[in-house]
Amino acid sequence: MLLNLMKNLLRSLGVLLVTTFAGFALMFGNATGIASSVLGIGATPESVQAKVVELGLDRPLLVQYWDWLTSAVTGDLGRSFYTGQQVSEALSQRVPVTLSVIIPALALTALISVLLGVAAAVRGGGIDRFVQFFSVGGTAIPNFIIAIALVFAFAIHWRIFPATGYVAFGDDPWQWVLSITLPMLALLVGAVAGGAQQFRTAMLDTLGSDYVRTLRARGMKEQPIIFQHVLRNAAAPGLTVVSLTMLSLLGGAVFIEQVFALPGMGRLATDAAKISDVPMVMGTVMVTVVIVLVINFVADLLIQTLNPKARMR
Amino acid sequence: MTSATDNRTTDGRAVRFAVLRKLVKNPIAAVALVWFAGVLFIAAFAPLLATGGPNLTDLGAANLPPFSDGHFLGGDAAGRDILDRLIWGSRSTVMAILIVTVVSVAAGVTTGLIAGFYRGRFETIANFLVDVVMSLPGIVLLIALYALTGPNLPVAMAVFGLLIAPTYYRLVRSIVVSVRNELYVDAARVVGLSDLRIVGRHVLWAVRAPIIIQSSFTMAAGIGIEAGMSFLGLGDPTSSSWGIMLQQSFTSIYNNPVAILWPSLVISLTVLFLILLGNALSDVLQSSARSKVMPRRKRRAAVAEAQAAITGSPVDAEPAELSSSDDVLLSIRALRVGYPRSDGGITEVVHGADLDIRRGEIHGLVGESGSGKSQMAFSTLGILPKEAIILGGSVLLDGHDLLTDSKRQREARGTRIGYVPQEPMSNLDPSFTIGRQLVKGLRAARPMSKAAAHAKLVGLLERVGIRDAERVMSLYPHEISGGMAQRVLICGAIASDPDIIVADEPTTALDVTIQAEVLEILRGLSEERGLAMILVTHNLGVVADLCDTVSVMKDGLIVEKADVDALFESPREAYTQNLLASSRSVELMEIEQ
Amino acid sequence: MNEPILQVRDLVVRFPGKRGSHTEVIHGISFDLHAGETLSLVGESGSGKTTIGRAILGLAPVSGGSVTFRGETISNVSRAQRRRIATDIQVVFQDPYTSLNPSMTVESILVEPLAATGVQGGRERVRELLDAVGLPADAGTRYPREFSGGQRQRIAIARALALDPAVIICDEPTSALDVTTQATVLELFKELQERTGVAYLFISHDLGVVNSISDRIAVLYQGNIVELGEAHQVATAPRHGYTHRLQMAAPVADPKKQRARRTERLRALAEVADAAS
Amino acid sequence: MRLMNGRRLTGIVAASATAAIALAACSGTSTDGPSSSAAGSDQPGDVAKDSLVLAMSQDIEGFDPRVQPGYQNWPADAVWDKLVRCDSTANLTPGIAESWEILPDNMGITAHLREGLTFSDGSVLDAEDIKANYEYWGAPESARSADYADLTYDIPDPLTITLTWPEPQVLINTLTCDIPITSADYLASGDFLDEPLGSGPYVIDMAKTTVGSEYVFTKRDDYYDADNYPYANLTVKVLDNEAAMVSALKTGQVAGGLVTDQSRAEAEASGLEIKDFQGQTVRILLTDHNGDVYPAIGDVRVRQAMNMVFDKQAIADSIYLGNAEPTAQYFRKGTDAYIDGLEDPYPMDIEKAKALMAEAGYADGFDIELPSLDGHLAHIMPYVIQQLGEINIRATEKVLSGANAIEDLLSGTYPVILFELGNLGDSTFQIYVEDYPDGWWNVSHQPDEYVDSRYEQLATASPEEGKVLEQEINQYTIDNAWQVPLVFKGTHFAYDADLVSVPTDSDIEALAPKLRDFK
Repeated sequence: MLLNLMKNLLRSLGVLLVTTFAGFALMFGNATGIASSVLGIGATPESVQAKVVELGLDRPLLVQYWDWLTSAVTGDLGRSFYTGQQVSEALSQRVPVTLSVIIPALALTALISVLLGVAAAVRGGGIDRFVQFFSVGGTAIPNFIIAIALVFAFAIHWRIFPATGYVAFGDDPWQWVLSITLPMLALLVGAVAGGAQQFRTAMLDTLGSDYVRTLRARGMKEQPIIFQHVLRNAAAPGLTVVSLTMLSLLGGAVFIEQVFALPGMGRLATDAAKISDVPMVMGTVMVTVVIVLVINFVADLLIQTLNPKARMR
Repeated sequence: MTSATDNRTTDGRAVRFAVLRKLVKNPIAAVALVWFAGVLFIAAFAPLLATGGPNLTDLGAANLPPFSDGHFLGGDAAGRDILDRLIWGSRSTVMAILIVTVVSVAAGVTTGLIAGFYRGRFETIANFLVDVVMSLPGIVLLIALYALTGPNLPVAMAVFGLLIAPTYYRLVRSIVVSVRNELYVDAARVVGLSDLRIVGRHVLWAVRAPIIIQSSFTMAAGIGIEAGMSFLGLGDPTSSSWGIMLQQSFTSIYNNPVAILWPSLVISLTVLFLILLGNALSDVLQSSARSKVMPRRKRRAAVAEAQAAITGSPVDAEPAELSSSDDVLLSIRALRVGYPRSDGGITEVVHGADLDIRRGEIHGLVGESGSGKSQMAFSTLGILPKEAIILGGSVLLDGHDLLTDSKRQREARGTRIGYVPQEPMSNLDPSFTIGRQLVKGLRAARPMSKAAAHAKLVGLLERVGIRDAERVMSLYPHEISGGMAQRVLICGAIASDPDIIVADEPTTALDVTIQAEVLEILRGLSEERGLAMILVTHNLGVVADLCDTVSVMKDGLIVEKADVDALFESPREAYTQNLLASSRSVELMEIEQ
Repeated sequence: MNEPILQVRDLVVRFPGKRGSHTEVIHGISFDLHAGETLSLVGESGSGKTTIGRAILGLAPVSGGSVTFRGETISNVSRAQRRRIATDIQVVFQDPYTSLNPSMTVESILVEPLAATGVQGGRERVRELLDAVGLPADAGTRYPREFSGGQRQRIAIARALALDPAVIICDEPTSALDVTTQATVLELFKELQERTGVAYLFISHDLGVVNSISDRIAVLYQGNIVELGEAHQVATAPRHGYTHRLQMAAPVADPKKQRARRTERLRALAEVADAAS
Repeated sequence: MRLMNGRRLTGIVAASATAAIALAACSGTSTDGPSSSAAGSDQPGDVAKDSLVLAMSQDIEGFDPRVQPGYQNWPADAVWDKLVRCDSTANLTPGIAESWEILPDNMGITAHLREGLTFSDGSVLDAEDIKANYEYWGAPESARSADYADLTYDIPDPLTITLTWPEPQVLINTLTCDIPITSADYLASGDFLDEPLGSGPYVIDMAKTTVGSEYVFTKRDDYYDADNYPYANLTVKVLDNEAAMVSALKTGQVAGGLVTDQSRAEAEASGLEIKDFQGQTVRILLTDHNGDVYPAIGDVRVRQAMNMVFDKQAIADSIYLGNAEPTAQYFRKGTDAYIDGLEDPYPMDIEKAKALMAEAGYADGFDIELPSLDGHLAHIMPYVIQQLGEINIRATEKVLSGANAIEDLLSGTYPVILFELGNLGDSTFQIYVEDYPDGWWNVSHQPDEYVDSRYEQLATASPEEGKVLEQEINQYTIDNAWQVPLVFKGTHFAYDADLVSVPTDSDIEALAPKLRDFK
């Protein structure tokens, strides 16, 4: 199992290297464009050239990537081309915002998906049809449309939640809760829709398995069968769903942060990518990939503890 | 494995029309199909359908409300007709989803095919790359691409296609991996087909249906991402795609709020219908193998109808009295079981069978596949599949009908009636140790302390021939052999001291030497404990070895009942005779010492 | 007897395991198959009987030893050479449900081997084949799922016969069938052999089935042949202890005889146990 | 000493490539001009107030003093003081310097600094700090190095500094004003990118600030002009999404912020006060007077014909929702160049336009590309393209995006540019930017003897002479149809009157209030 973990870690490291290099290569090659855009209107070709050198954009791709990588290892992600802000500083402000929307959303998605999935699979009938209906509808409507509708209803019409902005937990916990509620809801609808459906399938598969029949035949009551045996065996596919949900939440955050003007990672990435702010984009790419890898790793670990067969391998 | 079942139900030229017919029968799918076809039609004939070009402006029409004269859905902030723009926009949208679909299918399916078919190094590398792509923040990449290429919808959609290609890769690879081990692929190899022809003839066919289903979801995602990119201001503002319309109307949301409704609606509806279409397709193409559970109301109606139909039927008319009722432990009377068909009707698989088991009697229930013998066994325990419908009859334990009294039936399970299943491995929960699941099962039936349960089970495991019982208790199911697993299951069935055991082909999955041992154990237990047993089997040798009495089933009916010696010596029914003859023709009747 | 048609010499099969290790499942076995005879390989699960068949067909790796057909080595040869042998060695698999591609009509299933080797005039041949295995002539236009298990196995046999092979490897061809069907399919095998002179390498776990069809029987135990001999002798008067155990364990559909056999089996086991202690 | 009124080249600092609006305003300045420095302490809004929350519709670009947009940049106003400032009509007003003299022949400036000024870190501000900052602007990597690299400095005492250029500077005021001053030591330390340091009215609270989203400041009570900044705390939020801006305003999350034409009515209807600015002229620039890129554009008749195909009143009413005003001139009303009472010489007349095209030999028209940035002209572009089509000019929109967008836009590749471009409080500067060959909006950079000679004369002309020269230039460019002016359009600052009032406006760009305007 330890060997397995090490292999997983190595693999993740490889993924991280390839993804960051891919990101780097994608943005590489527009040195004067970047420099003149940094300088703005009225810059002379001489000052543009000086800026190119100052930003280090005149060096070969591999050298630039190597420099970025070696500094990144020491925690120095460089400074934004445009604002001169430390990338690590920007990330330390932005990542918590995104996470404080995504993590509760993920937790609630998991919880609600399991509840709905179990109810739909076990009870069937009306609740099952509701889950089916909800999952189709929830995945069909783009999350930013849901977000806009939420703003109209809960922020402008009823004024229950703030329409925009983010309050740090440390500043005012209650305001924090209020500020993340609508963004989280907007993300939740789509995620739960997908999650509940998948969990329902996993539950149905497990419910139909031979050993469940045997457990029933042995006189076990339905409840312990479902909550101890079926849930546990449906958990492995469920966890895979959760880690995929995390990915889609991270993607969805880009739109949601736009609507709610949240100072999160998604907006940082969007803004930086639009103007080829290479260090900033690289920072956000790296953090996103790390988050995804960590989630996958944890999900893997959980699957391995839950599933004795996987533990053996 | 799933692909095998899928395969069986999917294709064929004849089926192709059937698919369409089934789709159209499903009202939701029909609407979805019509909508999607409509979008394609509108995209194709946009120049004929629109009253003007996509950018024809009439400043007088700026922000006109819907249903105005000449502007059915009103005008946008630039004075363009919204309906016309929606019509023209369908072209960009259709192009976008086509590109996404074509690119992702081309990339994902080819790599998936190669990786799945040849495995090896290519698969390792492809898997790694798929991991990379799947952990990439796709939207950020698309934005970075925008910085590089500007608003270039085809390129952005092609890249998005590459980003979601892993979905196809994984789907195709897993199917191909299972298909390449299918016997028909082996057969094609032996016959001398080249790899290319094998892939083209056998493998591609197997992945076709899943690809079609997945593609409807891909198209839905394509529309979503086009709208999303446009919403972020990364679309091509010169186009009239629905996403651009949404974004442009969003900027004047306060001035002309209703204008945002139309693109939102067409986007959401198109996505919705594509998803519904995908679901319907997967229902039609993949899940016809699993039958649907009938709604409760329909079930009741079916049962009532079935009961009305049988009044006076000869099978039911005079219940055969086989024995005096006082020593009968369990009796099945006029049992009828059915399954719903896809056309809404019911197929009856057990047509009113009777059976009596006395204390200590081992009763063989013999028949060929599809004779309904397992359905009988499951009925006694109330563990028929969810979709099965009991159309009539009763299962009497000590004179009480278990079918009408579900509480009593639950109580009887485990405590009065034990169950030994056919497939030993799949009947143990893979997540729990042998010990834990045995203890749990025992304590569920008979309340006792964990330690007492443990001690009792260890004793029983030793009784069924497991030497290292304490150690086996701590193992997981995948760590023991099939023979051992079957002993564990027998142990689980008898631990709570039931009066009767229902054994469903308990030795079929075992090797013949193990079978002999298991039969020995069953006989021993029956003798020691006075256990009655219903032994469901197709093997007459097993019956001859173990049973006291036999019932022969054919097509859901019991055709002959007798003591074992009588039956084997002088079978009455032609069917029984045939069965016996066939069986004996391949047995080692004589053994020289 | 004249020269054997198929010779297996010191066959070793290893499957690659994790991290370069190998699991050896066949430990060097040898046997001959003569033209027109039926040689059976009998053994329990894990004995390697199926693997031997697959190794001969080129579906499992031959890690040691050789397989020769009419004196020509056919183990570890190229796909092209393999294709040539396809006309000579064919197979019938255990599971008639998964060995036929459900998407193809019976006719196209039967034409496939002909097309692969470039034989013309498929239609006529298909009718002949269907007739030979006792299926109606109109079966060609239908799909496998429209047939019962026994009929499907007939289709699989027809496919094996399509190229007029000299050897058919029958890998548990009846174990998935009901007992009545099994008997008729076995009859078909015998009848075809009489008519065409094809040799069978018949693989089964059931000593009884094997006894009813074989000329000779080889008993496999954990990757080794423990006994090889004339069928009647191996089945009824085995020399090896394992064959005897196998024989004793098979129940017989006659309560009286079965009671006697059981007693004999328990006695033999007790003897072994005594000897061990 | 007041020399060369309104002659300046102001600090045009980097415009954000992300925000098209910034570009729209980028013929403006980063001027921070208190129009009423005399505004007394007896003003009613003067009572110390607790806090003010404003919303910027676009972010600033970090804390590099060299890269500060002029447009609604309240954070810069809050943190930094300037040596001298330009007011809304481009006169110099006191800042760090209490008084100053312009050197003869506009060669430079001698400034006398206030005594006892400190930066927010407590260090004393002296002439060396001024020098360090101007040098920083002249560094090679600076967008403005051409303007400041050749400066020489003379510091006779710590409170006096003379800046001297090697040649006379026509636009001396704008060159000297509005450079944010940070401490020389801090500039040398390199930390200035992480946290701004200045001698301005507020100090930033980095702990509460989230760069890119929310900037928080607290007032420095020892600031010499503290009375003009009544709020003890200042928060500036970034709301770069229109819907977010409006909902934040409506729900009282912010006291004020800019809204677009599209949302103005909604903001007003929900009880907010609106202060309208009219700092932009929507026009088509036709800089290729010689026809280098498009030969047809080189023909004055074609340019005139292009002027005759637009219904300006309909544009103002329908596209700008009545928040715009048709115009025949691109200069702001009331500026020196603006000709009062000028009738539109090119009223809409498509037949006449067609005749002109035919006369020029372009009856069948020609093809042009109209560049746009990230599609922010989506509302008007379709109409413009359609109307040009009336005289067979086949225009296609070319969307520019990414890092190269601005470079491409100003490269001269696209000499016909439709833009909502700023009109300046100082028309001289606008002449420089749009009509003089060096001006960056004169993207074809083609010399014109008539305009160039008059522009150069402006350097030595009296204010009255200057006005005549500028109006001559205006008339000349109208006659030659160098542009197609469409409408004056505005920005709208919406605010909650209970929380803040905006009695003055001192923005030379006339786009948004300056920090000093909030009372």
